[in-house]
Parts: sequence; structure tokens; C-alpha cells
Amino acid sequence: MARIGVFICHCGENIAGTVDVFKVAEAAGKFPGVVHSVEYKYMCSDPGQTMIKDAIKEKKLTGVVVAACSPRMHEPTFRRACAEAGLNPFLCEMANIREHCSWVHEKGEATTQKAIELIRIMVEKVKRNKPLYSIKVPVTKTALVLGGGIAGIQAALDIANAGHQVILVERSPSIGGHMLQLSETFPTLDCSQCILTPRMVEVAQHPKITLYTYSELESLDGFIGNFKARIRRKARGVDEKLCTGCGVCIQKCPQKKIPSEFDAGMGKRTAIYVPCPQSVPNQPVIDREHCTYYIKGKCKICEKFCERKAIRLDQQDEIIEVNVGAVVAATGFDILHSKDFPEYGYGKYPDVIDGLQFERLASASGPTLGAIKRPSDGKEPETVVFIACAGSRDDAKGIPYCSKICCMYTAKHAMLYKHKVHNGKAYVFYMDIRAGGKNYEEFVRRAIEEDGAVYLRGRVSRIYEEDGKLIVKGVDTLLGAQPVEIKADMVVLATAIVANQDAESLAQKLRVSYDPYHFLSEAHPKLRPVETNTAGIFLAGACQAPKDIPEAVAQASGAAAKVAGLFSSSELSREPVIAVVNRLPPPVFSTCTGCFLCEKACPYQAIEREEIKDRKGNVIKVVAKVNPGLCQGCGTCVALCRVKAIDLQGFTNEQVYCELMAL
Amino acid sequence: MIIEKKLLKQDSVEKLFAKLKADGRRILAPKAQGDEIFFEQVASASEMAKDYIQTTLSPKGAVFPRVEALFRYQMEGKDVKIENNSEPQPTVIFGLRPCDAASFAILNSVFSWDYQDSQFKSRLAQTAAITVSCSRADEYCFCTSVGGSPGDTKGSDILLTRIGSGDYLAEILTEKGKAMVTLAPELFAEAPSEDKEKYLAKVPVKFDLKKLTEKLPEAFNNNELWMEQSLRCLGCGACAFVCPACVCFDIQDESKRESGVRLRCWDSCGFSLFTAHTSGHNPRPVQSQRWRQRVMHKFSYFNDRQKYLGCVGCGRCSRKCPADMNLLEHLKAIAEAR
Amino acid sequence: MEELRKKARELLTSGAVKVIIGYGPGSGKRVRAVFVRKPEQADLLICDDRCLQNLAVYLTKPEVKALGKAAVVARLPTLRAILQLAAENQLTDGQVVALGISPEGKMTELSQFKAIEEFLAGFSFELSAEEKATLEKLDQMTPEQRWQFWQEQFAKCVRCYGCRASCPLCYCEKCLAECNQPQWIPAASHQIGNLDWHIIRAMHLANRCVNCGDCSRACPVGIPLHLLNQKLAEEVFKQFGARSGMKAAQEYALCNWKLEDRENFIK
Amino acid sequence: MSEFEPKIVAFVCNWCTYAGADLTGTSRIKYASNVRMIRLPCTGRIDFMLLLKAFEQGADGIIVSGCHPNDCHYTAGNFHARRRWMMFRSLLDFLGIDTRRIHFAWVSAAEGAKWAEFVNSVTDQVRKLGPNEQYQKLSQAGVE
Repeated sequence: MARIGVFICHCGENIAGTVDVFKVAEAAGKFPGVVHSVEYKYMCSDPGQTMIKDAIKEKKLTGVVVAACSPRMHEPTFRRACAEAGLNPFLCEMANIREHCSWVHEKGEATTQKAIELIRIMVEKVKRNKPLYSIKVPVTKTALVLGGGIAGIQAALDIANAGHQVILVERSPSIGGHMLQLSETFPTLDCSQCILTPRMVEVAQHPKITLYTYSELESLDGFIGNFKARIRRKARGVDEKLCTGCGVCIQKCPQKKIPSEFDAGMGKRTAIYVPCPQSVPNQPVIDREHCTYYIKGKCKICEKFCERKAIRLDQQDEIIEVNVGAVVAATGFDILHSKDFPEYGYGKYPDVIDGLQFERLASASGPTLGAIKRPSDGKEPETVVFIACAGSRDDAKGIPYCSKICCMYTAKHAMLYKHKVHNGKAYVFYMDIRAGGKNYEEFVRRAIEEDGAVYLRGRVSRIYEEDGKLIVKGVDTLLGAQPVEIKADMVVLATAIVANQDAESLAQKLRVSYDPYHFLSEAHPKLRPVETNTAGIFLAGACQAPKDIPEAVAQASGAAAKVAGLFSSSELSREPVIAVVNRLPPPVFSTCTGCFLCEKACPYQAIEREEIKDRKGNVIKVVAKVNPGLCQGCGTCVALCRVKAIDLQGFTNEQVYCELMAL
Repeated sequence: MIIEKKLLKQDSVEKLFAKLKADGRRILAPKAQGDEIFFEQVASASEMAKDYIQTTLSPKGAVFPRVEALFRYQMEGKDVKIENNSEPQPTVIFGLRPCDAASFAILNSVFSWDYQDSQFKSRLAQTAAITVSCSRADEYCFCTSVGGSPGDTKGSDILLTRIGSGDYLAEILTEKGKAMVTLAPELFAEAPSEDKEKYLAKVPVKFDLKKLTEKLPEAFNNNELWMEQSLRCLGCGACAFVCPACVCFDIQDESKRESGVRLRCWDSCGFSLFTAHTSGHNPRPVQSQRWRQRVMHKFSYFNDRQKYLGCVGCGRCSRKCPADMNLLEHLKAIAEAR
Repeated sequence: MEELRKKARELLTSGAVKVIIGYGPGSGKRVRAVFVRKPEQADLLICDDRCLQNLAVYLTKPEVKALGKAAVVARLPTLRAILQLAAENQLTDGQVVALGISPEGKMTELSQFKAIEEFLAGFSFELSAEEKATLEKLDQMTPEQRWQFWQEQFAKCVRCYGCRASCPLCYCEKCLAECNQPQWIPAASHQIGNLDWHIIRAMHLANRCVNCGDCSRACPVGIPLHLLNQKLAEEVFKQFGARSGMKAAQEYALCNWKLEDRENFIK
Repeated sequence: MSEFEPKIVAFVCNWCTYAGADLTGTSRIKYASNVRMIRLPCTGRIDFMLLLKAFEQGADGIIVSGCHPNDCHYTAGNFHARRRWMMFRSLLDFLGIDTRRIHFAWVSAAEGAKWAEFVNSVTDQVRKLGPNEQYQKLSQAGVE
């Protein structure tokens, strides 16, 4: 027989001021199964908790209902108190008579009555509670970092420096990401490559980091502490063990006119190439789409000239499997492309370029060696128009959000231009200037005041070519929406930051949620900004939202700290609120019919198949089984299961049913 | 045993209904709902179905309802207050067939076998049967093979047989029947000297009952026989629920907070979980065994213990079987097997 | 019909299958399911417009399974039921040979799911004009009238579970109706019990029902249960574009979702 | 007798609506006391049978509420639930069950005020509909 204790908290006047707690205690004492019902001023205080502990021992309670505040507030407190008194913590439930009753209703009979009923509901539930035990899962102390940009590099280094193994996977031939493409960085104007390349080398040389460039995540199975990742190592065409990175093959390659991705199309590369001289690893890859050998079936010049015999033209993609305990997604961002701006002639006029292209022009290691030369004829532009918010904060482009970094890098671009072309004119069209960072506002002011960039508040409606000039038509709203027309030699669009094209499919592989713009979602916007709602998967950098470098680095270090925390013990303890498929004695074994419709419904792929065999090993039936590590306890399968073979611990069918019956 | 023979004019049925109602009795009579005919409470004889061989459900619900409250309870603190079902209303079933009328004795033999089921008995005591004999039969009817006939009087209080004029020849068979006549003596005229036999349906005897009952005990172990017969059986409970003689029931408690009710509900041995134990073990795990149970129970065990057959040959089970399990055909096969 | 008998003889003689589940002569003018296991019994087989029962219901019965590999005479709903059962892991490819019968009565041997899929692709899975009209009629009633209509229908229900037993998709060993602790569906055939049962059955068959109509045919008290299933089938199709029993690797609409699913009632 | 006070049962998810209702409390926003909340982890866990049982148990109105689309703590539980409700609601309507007594909403953990407004509006609507006679009449029907 159930022996339930009910403990009613006054919460000072918070509850007792509205609810007649004495009447409630008396009424609760009469519920079937309740053997002890008391009220007290502050149940969560030490004396309050002691009352509960004493009653558990003295009255041999089999269940406890604390009627007080929201369980989201003090459930852990009271469960711990129960555990200390020797009662399984999951035999304690809370009736929320504060947030859901005393605080939201007027003082009176109806409110007291509601409190009584809320307690009755929980008494009926707790009678059906079963002792539950935390689930222990072993942890594989290796982290998988996806993406080798600054966020991924930072996360990998931090985790590795904390003493754990890291596998860093980068899709392109080299790590470095977008940051490596940048010329200088705001607000300090220090050289991006100067600060980044040492980090890249550190990654390559770190004994705890295994680097897979030119590789992608194929699939991820498993659960926190126990993921199994399959990584596709794309065929490089070069044996990494033999290649010394001498570069002869690159020099000899006959295909020399391929637009360089690294240079954002501003420069050219060969078919066998490294993205840039600072690439890590400094070993080339063969671009099979453009390589003469793969197009025509002959060439092999690289093979001929390679002294180390490192060229592998017949190399195939390889899938490797690794076990990891945590994943950091640091896959970065993309920018909005030319097809989205017909009104600006982006893609049509070679001198309308985007921010990244400008970075390459301004970069000392770029195709122009840092000289600002416009793409069409290589002349130095005398007038440059910079357009901030190209696509951002524009519902018509489907991007209502702010891309966050454009204000700053546009100021930087204007400044860099002015530093390089002293008599040039820089115009900046902007909507608002958002410079909310340390030394950011000062930086923008410098661009305007010291370097003389002309800031025009308003939007550009059209750009077209006339007599070899780009005519930029816009308005200056600060001058009463006066039309402005500028004859420019070059236009730089601060195109919106968007999620990578395959961010959605990555999110699905990782089973993390994502927002309507395909940025990966954090578990909580404020309190869990680096976690996802899939345990063991963390976020760093711009895959979560537009970010500048310090933010990306900070988040990466945050994620690394979370991973290091996770790896600090060899076992994980999880709340046992998970689904379970019933098992019964033969001949039934389980009421599961094996339709496996739950398998599809599970957001965590936690449903597995189990063969039930007889003594001779013949399969009698195949039934569902929940992987306790993967299950997060949402209960979608429980509602779906026609025969109720699945139940959710802590919210079982019987518990919920009886709660209802208590109404 | 006939007390009296009378003539009930066809237009007097309505008046009889009025008198019965005035006496505080409810009248259950066949009423059409789409293609199906059910015994339902009627206010007037005009509501009755005109032409039917057999109703969809038997009239057993009048004495053994589909769902019946055995008692209700109310918890008051630590006390429990129990409230028994109130006395059933006096009921007249009108228009049932002789086979149905014969089933009351079968039901009674179970409900007053060792334990006297007071609720059933009081319902039975309060129920009177005005049976209408069969002028038509179909290929499913086999009352004559199990001891009945289209004009059989067993179990009826009054048996009406429609004669040439359209009026009814009324055989007053019991005290209950007589009491009903007493309510409206003016409606019951002098009986003509006609023989009802010529108005009755012809139902040939289709198998030898004696042979069947003799052979059943040894057929018990003939697994192949039961398997063959029942392969197409789907395991629903339609046969049991339309049967006038099936008595299996299930007890269900339904509660709402401090109050509740104990219900007795029809059940069927054809259900796969009918015999399932809590442990998961099921003594009749396959349908063939459940089919065998149905046949053995009705034609062998029942016969031994109750001195009745558990079947009146109404044919409902076969008519309604979604898989065309034809009881008559299967019984014949057993009776005629070597 | 001769073609069917010939094929049946062939399949049995060659040992390709151990049993043909088909229709044979029944009581009076009725036909019934027969289980032909010897070539010489193949002449029992009938195939005409009385043959409506969805014989796929037997494919999951342990007693029938024990007879060995089966060929089943299969009209369109039966074929759909086979695919749906396959989608729910109750049948594996090659486990059953379907002797597909087109609406014109032509027989095609379909021994792989893929063949069944291709065969079915040639036929529309739309409700007939008559069926649509019936649904329409109910839709046009006021809610009170509909309530009245269904309450009268459900009042007849004796809970014989003929609907369930005759349904090829009701293969669960322990139906929810038999689950207690908690007892979701009252076992009693009172109004609440009956309402619960029919709601739950309809929900469980949403995007699974193959519209064979056996539930209504099996019902001894004449409840037009198929209307509930048809209603939800139409709804599933309208809202999610899904039909049941079209593919052996069918996706079940209710264990799936789309961001753009649209309703008008969630505030 | 005073005005009819409906009994309203709310099935809510733990992460959004339950937390949202907590916020209503912390913000001290007053609303009708007719509602009794049943907490479940996710709307995906809300079995349609619970709604039937609530009516049988005497509820005059039902509220089902959880996270907004894309906000589900479990990624997709609310999407599954939405499909289920779409089907369930149209079935109930087809059976003539008064769907004006069942109300669905997305209430996030931040929408404490929305929760109060929603409960009030449902309570008002159901109060106007009166007691749930449909189900009250059913409760003993068919038992002799």
C-alpha cells in the first residue's frame, strides 16, 4: 500500500497569502493513500527539508508530494532531500501551487480548491511512480571538431591542450577558413594571416590532434559520449605521407586558369593546387573537374615531375570510422551570392564585387599583392562605393536578420582603400551603424573622421554601367531622402552572411535543430549558447549565427570547455526519463508488434531492433528497443505506439492516466 | 403444456401493447435499423419490423444485458457505500422466435447452476415472452436438428402463429402468459379450429444429434479436424455476441475518483485473449482450439452438465460470420465422420 | 478463373508455394476463404465479384503462416494491404506470391513487392463518386446531426471486434483494446467504450487503411465503419499527400512531419 | 446557482508552455482558475487518448499547448503532435464531437502573458458553451 506524504509550503505569504494552506493540508490528509500531510512556512529551507526527511523515516513514506513552487525551481532540491533520507528521488513529485495557482489567481475558495486538486493529481501520480536510477554511460574521450576555420581551430587547440584527443575535419584542402582570406582585421588592423597561421601550424603539429582536410562528415550515429562518426576522405590524388609540399607539380600543371576559390575568383590557380602558400597541410590536391588527365584521359605531367612519386591519380574516396565522445560543429558560414542581386549588377559587372573579394584584393598575399586594382581592367579605382546591408535586414531577400560584421568590415574596407589609394574617394551606404564591441565605435569614427570615408545613410536602389563608370543610384535619408548618384569605379557589396548551403543536411546528420535560415540552434539562447539540444554536440562560430572573430573564438573556447567538462569523468550520469519497450515472459516476450513506425518518428534515432530468439537461436520475433544513451525522453514514440508497448519512465501511461482520473 | 388457445386479431396487437404499457411493462420488439433488426423498446406496434426471419441480435439482452451494472460504490473517507442495482422493469419481449424463447432455459441453467445469480433471476422473472412462430426459414436454420421446431412452445409465455386470415392463433402457455391475457381479455377471441402446423416453416433435420454428441468426445483430439474447420476463422466475437445461448461474461470495474461501478459485459471464447493468463501463458493459444472449445462447449460439455444443448439452431452465428464459418456444416461433418 | 486455377496448380505442383489462399464456394450463394494445398483442389478456386474479403488478413495469422509459403488471390485492396504490411515489417519480400486480380478480373502473378508496386501504379486510389458522395453528405450535416448519426450507429456495437479481426492491418498481438493498466478503452460496449474504441481504431488506421471495406462487411450490426477510415484517408491525402499501401517502403504520415504542414486551429 | 464554471484540463509540454505558465506566475498576471495543468515532457508525448479521457472525466474544455514550431526542446515533437492533432481534430469533427471545446496553442516559455490571455479566452468560450452535455449524457448510456 502506498504511504504518501504531502508537504505544503506557505512560501511565506507567496502561497499562504492566497491559498488557505491549512485547509489544503487537511484535505490532502484525507486522500486515499496519504498518511502524512503537513504545511510549513518554507519547505525549501533547512528545517523544511528536515521535516520531509524525518517524515520519510518515521512514517515509512513510499512517496512524497511537495506542494510549493514550480518543479522547474526546486524539484532537484526536494528530490535530493528525499534521496538523503533513503527514498528514491524519483518517488518525489511537486505540485505547483505557486506559479500555477497562488500567484495567478485571486484569494478565495476557488484558488484553495485548485491547490487541493493540483495536489490530488500529483498524489495519484506519485502512487504510480517507480524508483528510477540514473543512467551511466561511458565516455569516449575524443572530440570531433567539424570545420577548420578559426572557431574549429580554437576549439581543437583548447580541447587538445586540456589533454584530450581531437579529430579535426575540414572540407577544403587546408584549414584556416574565411579568416585566412582576410587581409587585415578590425578594429586593430592586424594582419589576419600573421595571427592565424601560427595557430594553424600548432594544429598540424599537435600530438593530440588528428587532422583530416579535404574530408567531410558522412554520418553520425550514437549518443553523447559514444558517437560513431563516418568521415569521407575525398581522394586528394596525392599521397600525403610521401608529399613534401615542394610545389613542383603545381608549377608544371598545364591548367593555370582556374578561378581560385581561395581568392574568391580574383585570382587563378592550377588543377593540382594548394589554396594558398600558407596552407596547412601544405600538400596539394587534384581538382578532378579541371584536371586534364580526368577530362581527356592523358597528361600525368604532375606524376612525371613528382620526385617523391606521391601522385595517386587512381586514388578513391575513403570512408573512415571514428569513435568520439563529443562533437563541436564549427562549420562556418557563406555569403549571399551574385544571383541574388540583379539590381546591383553583381555577377554582371566585374567591378561590382563582394566583401571577400575585396579582402583578397587588399591582402598582401592576394592576387594583386595588396594593390587595389579593379577586376575589369586592373586600374586603380578612384571612386569606390561600399554598400552595407546588401541583403541583410531585407525581408525581400528573405534575410530579416542583421549579418552583424558588415558594418565593421565595411568601415575597415573603406579605411584600407583610403590607406592604399590616398586620393581615392570612398562612399559607404548604410542603414544603421552597429558598432557594439570593444573599440568598434572608435574604429568606425576613425574611418569617417581620419580617413575621410563618406557615409551616406540610405539604400542603393540600382547600379548600372555608363561610359565605363558604375552609376550608383541611392538616397541619402539624412538629407531628406534626397536622391544621390555616384559615378564609381568599383562597388563593394557587404553581402549578407548566410548559412552554408548544406547546413540543413549537416543539422539532420547531427540531429540538432536549426532556425529558418538554417543556422544551427543553440539549446538555450541565453543560458546554453554553445550546447545544442542533442547532448554531446556543441556549436562554435558562425554556423550558429553571424559572428566576428573574437565572438567565434570565445564561443569555440566555450564549447571546448564544455567538451573538457564532459571528458572530465569516464562515465556520464543521465536522468532516467527515457522510453522503454516492454519485455515480458515467454510466450509474449513483448507486446511490441515490430511495426517500427516509432523508428522513423524518433527525433534521436534511439529506436533499435532486437531479435528475440529461442534456445536454438531461431528468431521468434523482432521488436523495438530503446537505446538509453540516445533517448532524450520526449515520448513521441509513446504516443505513436498503437499497442502501448513503449512507455516513458517518469511520465508513464499509467501515471498520466491516473493524474487525469484524479480530476 | 397449453393452458388455452385463443385468437388475437392482427389489429389487436396495438391494443395489447397499450394495455401492457399501462400495466407498467416495457415492450421490446424487433425494430429495423437499416438492414439489421434489433429488439428495442417500442411505443407502438407500428414501429415493428414487418418481415424478418431472424433478428440480428437475440433477445437475450433482456435478461442478460450486453453491459450490466452489478453494483455501484461510493467511497466516503475510509467507508465504502455500496448501492445495488434497482429492480428491473417488467418487460415483455414480443416477436421473438421459438428458438430464441428456448434459449432462456439454457441461460437460466448457467445462472442458477451452483450460484443463484439474483440479478439474472430477477430479470428473468420480470420478463415475459410473446413469441411468434416461424413461417419462413433459411438455409442457416436448424432448430429441428437440436430439438426445437418453428412452432415450438418451449420458453414462451404466449406463442402466436399467424394464420391465413392474418390474425394470430395464440397459445397461452404459462401463468405469465395468462396474466397478460387477463390485462385485456377482450382482445383474445375464441380460437378457430385450425391447425397451426400448416402455417409453419419447414425446417428439415440436418444431422443426427445423437451421433454428434457421441462422436464429440473422441473428436476432441482430432487436431486436424479443428484446424481445417477453423483456418478461415478470424477470431472475432460475432458468433458469441449474436448467439442467444452464449453466456460468457467479463467483469469490469470502472471508477471515477471516489465512485465506481462493477460491470458485467458479454465476452467471447473466440477471442485470443479470452483464456490468456497474467503470466502470458495461454492454454488455448491457437484459433483451432478456441473453435473446438466453442463446439465442444455447446454440444458436449453443456449437454453433460446442464442437460441442455448450448445451441437452439437459430443460425445467427453462421449468418453473421464474416468468414462464413457455417456451424451447421461443421456439425454435420463431425456427425457424419466415420 | 481457369487461368487462376491453372496458375494455382502450377505453383503447388512446382512447390513454389505450399498454399493458395483464395476464394471458394461457401454457404448458399456466399464465397469463403479457402486454403488450397493440393494441386487437385485448385478447381475449388472461384474468382468473381462476390470475392471481396481482403485475404491479406490471413498472411499474419500464425496458423496460416505455419502452412508454409503462400500465394494469395489479391484484389487491389489486398495488394495494397500486402505492401502496407511490408512497410510495417510484417512481411518480407518473396515471402508471399500475390495473384493480382485487376478490376476486370485479369490475373497477374506478382512475386516481388516491386512487381506489386508497379501493378498498383496503374490504378487510381481515389474514392468512387458514390463513396465521396456519402462522405460529403455526412460532412454537410451539422455537428449535432453527425453526433446523432454516429451515436445511433455506435449504440449498436457489441464489441465483437469483427472490424478488427477482419482487418489485415489489425495484426497487433495485443490490441490496445486489451491493454489495462491503464485501461484506455473501456472493455464494456457502453456508449463511451464504443466511442473510444471506434475513435482509436480510426486513428490507428489513419494512413494505414487500404479501403477494402472489410470492417463494415464484418460488422454483424451494420455499422458503416469504413466511413471513418475513408474520412481520415482523405484527410491524410489532402493534408500530407500520402496514401497507404502504395510502396513496400512506405513512409507513414503520422511518424513524419513537414515544417510547412498547415492547420488553422493552433493559436 | 451562480454562473456555470467550466472545468478545463490543459496538457502542456514541460519546456515551453509549462515554463511559460511559470512566467505568468512570476509576472503575477491573473487568470481564470478553472484550468488544471498536466505536465508532459513534450507535445509529442500527448496521446490523443488523453483528450478523450479528459472529456470522459468531466472536462468541459481542453487545452493542448507546447513549443512553437522549430522551438521544440526535442527538435520535432511538436511537429509530430501537430500532424496527429490535425487528424484527430478532423475525426472528432466528423463524429460530431464539439471541437469548440478543444483548444490548441503554441505558448513559449517567454509568453507568460499569452498563456494568461489564452486560458481566459478558452475559459470564456467554454463558459458560453455551457456544460459538456454531449459527454455527460454518454456517461451512463448503454449500461443496464
